[in-house]
Amino acid sequence: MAFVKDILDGTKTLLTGMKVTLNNFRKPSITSKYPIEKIEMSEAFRNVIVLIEKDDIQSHDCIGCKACERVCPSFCIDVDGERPEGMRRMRATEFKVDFALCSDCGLCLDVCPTDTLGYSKIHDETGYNRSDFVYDLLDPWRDAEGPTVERLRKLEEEQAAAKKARTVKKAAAKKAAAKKAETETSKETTEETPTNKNDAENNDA
Amino acid sequence: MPSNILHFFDNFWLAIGATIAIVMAYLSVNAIMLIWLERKLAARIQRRIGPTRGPFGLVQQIFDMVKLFSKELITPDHVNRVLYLIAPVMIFAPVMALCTLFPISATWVFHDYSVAVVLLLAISGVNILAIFFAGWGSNNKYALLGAVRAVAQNISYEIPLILSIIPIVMMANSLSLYGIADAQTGVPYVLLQPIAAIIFIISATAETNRAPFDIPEAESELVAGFHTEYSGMRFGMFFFAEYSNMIIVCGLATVLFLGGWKGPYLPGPVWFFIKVYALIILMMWFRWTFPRLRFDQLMKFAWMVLVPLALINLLITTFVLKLI
Amino acid sequence: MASRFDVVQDAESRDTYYLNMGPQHPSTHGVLRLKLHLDGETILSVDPVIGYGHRAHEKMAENRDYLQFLPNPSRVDYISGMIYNIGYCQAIERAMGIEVPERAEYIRVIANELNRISSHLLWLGTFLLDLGAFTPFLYAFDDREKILDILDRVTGSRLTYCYGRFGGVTLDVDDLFLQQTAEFCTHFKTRFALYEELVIDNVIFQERTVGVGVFEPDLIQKYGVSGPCLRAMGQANDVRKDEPYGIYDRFDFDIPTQMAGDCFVRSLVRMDEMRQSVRIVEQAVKDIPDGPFIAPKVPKRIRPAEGEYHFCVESARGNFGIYIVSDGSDIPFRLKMRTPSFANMATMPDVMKGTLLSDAVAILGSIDIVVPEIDR
Amino acid sequence: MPDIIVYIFVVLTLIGGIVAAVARQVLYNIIGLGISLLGLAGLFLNLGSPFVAAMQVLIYIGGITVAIVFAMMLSIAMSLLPPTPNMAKRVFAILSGIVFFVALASMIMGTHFNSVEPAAQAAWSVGQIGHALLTTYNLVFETLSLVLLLAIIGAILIARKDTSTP
Amino acid sequence: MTLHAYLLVSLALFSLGLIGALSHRNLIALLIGTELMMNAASLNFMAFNRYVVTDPTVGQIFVLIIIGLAAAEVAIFLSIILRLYRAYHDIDSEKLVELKG
Repeated sequence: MAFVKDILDGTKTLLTGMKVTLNNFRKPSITSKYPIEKIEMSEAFRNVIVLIEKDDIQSHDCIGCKACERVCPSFCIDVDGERPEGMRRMRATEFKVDFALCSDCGLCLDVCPTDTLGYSKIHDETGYNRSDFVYDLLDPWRDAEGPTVERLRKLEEEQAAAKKARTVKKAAAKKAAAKKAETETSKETTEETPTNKNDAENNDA
Repeated sequence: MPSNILHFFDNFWLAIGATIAIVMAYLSVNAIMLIWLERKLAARIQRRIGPTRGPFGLVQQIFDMVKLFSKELITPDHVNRVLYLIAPVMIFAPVMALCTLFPISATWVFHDYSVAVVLLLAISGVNILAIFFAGWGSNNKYALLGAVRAVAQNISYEIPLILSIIPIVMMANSLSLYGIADAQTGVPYVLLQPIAAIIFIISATAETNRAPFDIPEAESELVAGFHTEYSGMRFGMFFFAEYSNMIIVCGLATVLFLGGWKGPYLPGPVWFFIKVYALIILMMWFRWTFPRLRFDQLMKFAWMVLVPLALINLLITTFVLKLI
Repeated sequence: MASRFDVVQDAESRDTYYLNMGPQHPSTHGVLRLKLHLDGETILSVDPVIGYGHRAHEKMAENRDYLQFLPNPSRVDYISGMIYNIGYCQAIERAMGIEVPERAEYIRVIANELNRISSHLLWLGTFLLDLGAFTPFLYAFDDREKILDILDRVTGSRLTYCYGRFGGVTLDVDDLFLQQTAEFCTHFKTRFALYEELVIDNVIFQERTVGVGVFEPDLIQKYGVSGPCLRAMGQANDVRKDEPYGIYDRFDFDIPTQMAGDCFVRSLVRMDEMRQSVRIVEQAVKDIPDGPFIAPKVPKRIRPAEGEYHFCVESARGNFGIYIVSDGSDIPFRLKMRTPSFANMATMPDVMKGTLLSDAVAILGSIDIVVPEIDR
Repeated sequence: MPDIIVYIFVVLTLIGGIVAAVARQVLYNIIGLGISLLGLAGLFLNLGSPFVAAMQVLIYIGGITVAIVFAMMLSIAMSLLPPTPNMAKRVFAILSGIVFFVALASMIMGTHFNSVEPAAQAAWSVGQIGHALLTTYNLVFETLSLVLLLAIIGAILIARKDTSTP
Repeated sequence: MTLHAYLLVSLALFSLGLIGALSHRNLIALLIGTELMMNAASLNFMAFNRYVVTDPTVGQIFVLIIIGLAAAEVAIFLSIILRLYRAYHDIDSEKLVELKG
C-alpha cells in the first residue's frame, strides 16, 4: 500500500519537524535586548571617522594634505588646511565628513600620511535630516587649537633649533673631522657614525 | 439537562442583550490574549523574546488595539462600496452567533440546541461568503485571487470536516453539543476515533485559513490575500475573526473529541478552556513549524487523502457500531 | 458602474489577465518586477522587468580610479559582498602582477567561505519564507549572526565588506578569530541535522519543491546558467576547481552535484555547498601560516598596461566575472561585471511557463537572486 | 420567540427576494438570494424545525450560493456590463408576476384550510426524520441519492475542460 | 402568523422568482429566480406541515428533498453555464440561440 505508506512517512516527517520546534521552544532565548543591553562594538568596527589624538603633540595631527579627500570614493570628505604663521607644518582648518554618503570603505585611513584618522565607536547616530550627518571632525579640538599651535610652534622651533644645532655640530664635526682626517684617518668612522644615526632618528620623528 | 440562559432572565430581550454582551466581551479579550499568546509562542519557538511592553508583554496588545482603532479607515476609490463595507462585519457576525452554542460545563450553557452541530457547520459556512465579498469588493487582483482560493478551499475542506463529525454523532446518538459531550463518559472520543480527530483538526486548520493552509492570505504570493485593501479596524475585524474562528473550531473539537468540560479535580469550565487553549496552541505550533502547501496540493490533499480516509473511517465505525 | 469591474480584464482575451508581481512585493526580494500573464493560477508567460535598482556601478567605474572603485563590488551583491570585494582585488592583482602574501591568501579563503555560508543561510531563510515557513528563517539567521560577528571583528562591517586591498587585506586576523572560526565550524556541523529535520525532510517542503521549476539542459547554452543552479543540473562546474584562483587548488573539497535540476535539488546542492565550505574553512584555519597580511610593495598608482583583463570567481550565486579594459591610465576605460543572478534570472520566462503562481514564488526563491546584482 | 422576530424574518425574505429579482448586477442578485434564504431559514425555525433551518443555511447559503458565486467568478465577463435592460421584457415580467400574485392571493384568501391544532414544538426529532427517510420514504431517499450522484457525474462531464480543443 | 400569512409570503416570493426569471437575460440570474421559486415551494410545505398535517415529519422530509434536488439542479445548471461560457464567452440567454455545442 504505497498510499498508506506515503501518508505515514509524511506524517512522520511532520512530527519530526514539530519535535525540532519543540526542542527550540525549551531552549532559552538568544535575543539581546538591544537598547537595554549595550552591545560592544568590535575593535575594527567601522563607522564615522574621527581624528585620533597623537601622544607627542597632544592633539590630532591632521595636516590638511587632502589625500583622504582625493581617495574618497563617495566624495564625502572636505578638508582644508593652512600653514600657521611662521611654521613649516600645515594644520587642518576644516575637516567635514558627510556621513550620510560614507561607505565605510576605510581607504582614507589607508592613505593618511600621519595616521591620524580612525573610527569612532558611536554606532547609533540618528538625525532628522541629512545635514545632521555632516560631522565637523575638528570640533573637539577647536578650543585647544591656539595652545596646540603654540605648542607645535614651540616643538617645531625646538626641532628647528635642534636641527640647526645639529647642522652646526655636524659642520663643526665635519670641520674637525676634516682636520683630524688629515692627521688620523682611523678615528673618523668611530666618531661620525653615532651622530649620523641620531640625525636619522630625529628626522624620522 | 443544562439550564438555558433564558431561565436566568425573565425578559427575552434582556437575555439576548446579556448573551451578546458576554460573547462580545469574551471574544474581544480572547482575541487580544490569543494574539499575545501567538506572539509569545512564536518568539519562544524561534528563540526570541517577543513583546516586552508591560508585564510579560501584555500591554503591547492594548497598544496595538489603540493603534488599530485610531488608524484612518481608508475606503479606496475603486472598490465596490457595498461589498467592501459589509464584509468585515459579515465575517465577524457568524462567529458571535456560534459562540453561544457551546456547553461550557454541565450547567453553563446559553442555549442547548438539539441540532447544534448542524447549525454550527451551517453558520460557519457564511464566513466563506464574507471572504468572497471582501475579495471581490476590493476590486484588486491579489484580493480576488485570495478570495477564489478561500472559497475553493473552504468548500473542499467542509466535506472531510463533516465526514469526520458523522462517526462522532453516530456514536453519541445526538446532534446536540451537550449531548455529545455528555455521552463521553470515561473515554473521550479522541481515543476511540483517532483518525476522525486528526482529520477534524486538519480540516479545522484549513477552515480557519491558518498555516500551513493559509493560501488565501499567503503573504509571499498574494501580499495579504483577500484583506489586502483593508486598513485600520476593518482589517482588525478580519484579524479578530481569525482568532475567534479558532475558538469556534477548537471548542467544537473539544466537545466532539475531548469530552467537553469533563475532567478530574478541576471544575468544568476550567477543563473546557484548558482543552480549548491546548488545541489552539497546537494549531499555533503547526503554523510556526510548517511551510505552506500549494493550492492544487491543498485540494489534492483534501480530496485524495482526507475524504477517502474519512469515508473509510465512517464505514468502519458503522460496522463496529452495528456489531455492538 | 461598468468600469468598476474591469480589473480582471485583459485586452486580448477575457479569460486571462496580467498580474504585477513587484516591484513592491514580499517575495521578489527587492525591486524586481515580474509581469505575469495568468490564466487562473497558471502562468502563461513571464516578463521580468528589471532596472528598478539600477545604480550604474559600471559607469561609476569609468569615473574613478581603480582604488576608488573598491567599495562598489560588494554593493553589487551585498549578500556575499566579501567574495565580490576580494574577487575585484584579485582581478586587479592579476592585472598588475602583484604578489599576495601567503597569510593574506588564507585569510581571504576563510573570509570568502564564511561569507558563502552566510549567503547560503540567508537564502535558506528567505526561501522558506517564500514557502510560508517563518521559523527556519530565524534559525538560519541565528547561525548567520555568528558568522557576521566573527567577520565583524576583523573586517569592521557586517554586510558590505571592504576588507580586501590590492595585495592583501586591511587587517590581520588574530588567534581569537581563528579559534572562533574553528568553534563555529564544529557548531555549524551539528546544525545540519536541524535543517534537515525541519526543512529538507519535511513532506510539505518536498511537495512544494520536487519537480518544480526544472531547468532544461538547453538553458545552460541559452542563458549561461551558473552556480548552484547549474550544479543542480548535473554539471560539476565550479570556478574554484576549474580555474583555481587564489589558493583554492590547495584545499580538498568536492563539488556537490545533483541531476534533477528542480527546486529541491537546488536546495540540496546549497546545503552540501555549506558542508564543503566548512571543510575548506577548517583546512585553512589549520594551515594558516604566519607572515605579513598585505604585500609590502604595492604600486601607488594602479595602472594596468593597456589591454583587456578578465577574471572570474565563484560567488555564492555562481560565476562572477570582472572584465576590465584598460587604456593604461589609472581609470578603467570600461569595467564590466558578469553577474550570475542576471543570467540565472533570465531563465525565468522559460522555467516559469506553465507553472502555478505559488510555484513562481518557489522558483524565484530557489534560484537565489539578489536584485541589485541583476540591475547593478 | 416574540412575533417581532418573525416579522423581521419575513421582511428579510421579501427584501432579499426583491433584490434577487430586480437588481441588475448578478452579484447583487446573489446577495439578495442569500438574504432571502437566511430569512427563510428563520421562518423555518419559527415553524418549528431547527433542523431544516440549519440544513437550509448549510446547503443553500453555504453550498448553493457559494457555488453560484464561484460560477460567476469563473464566467467573469457577464459582470462587466449589466446587460442593457429590455424594457418590454421587464414590464412583461413584472406584470405577469403581479397578475400571478393577485390571482393566487385571491384564491388563497378565499380558501379555508382545515387547520389542525399546531403540533407541540418537540413532537418530532431528527431521529424521526431519519427513521421516516429510511422506511416510508426510502424510495425517495434513494432516488435523491441517485439523482445527486448523477448530477455530480454529469456536472463533471459537462464542465470538464476539453483536452482536444486548442 | 397564520397559515394564510405564510402562504402569502410564499406566494410573494414565488412571484418575485417569476419576475426574476422572466426579466433577466443572464443565465445565472435566471437560476436565481428559479431558486427563489423553489424556496417558495419549500415554505409552503413547511407552513402546511405546521398547520394542517398531523405528522410533523412529512413536510420536513419534502423540504429536505427539495433542498437536495436544488443542489443537484444547481450543479448541473452551473456546469452548463460554464460550458456555454467556454464555448461562446457569454451567458446571455438571448444571444445563445445556436443549438450547436
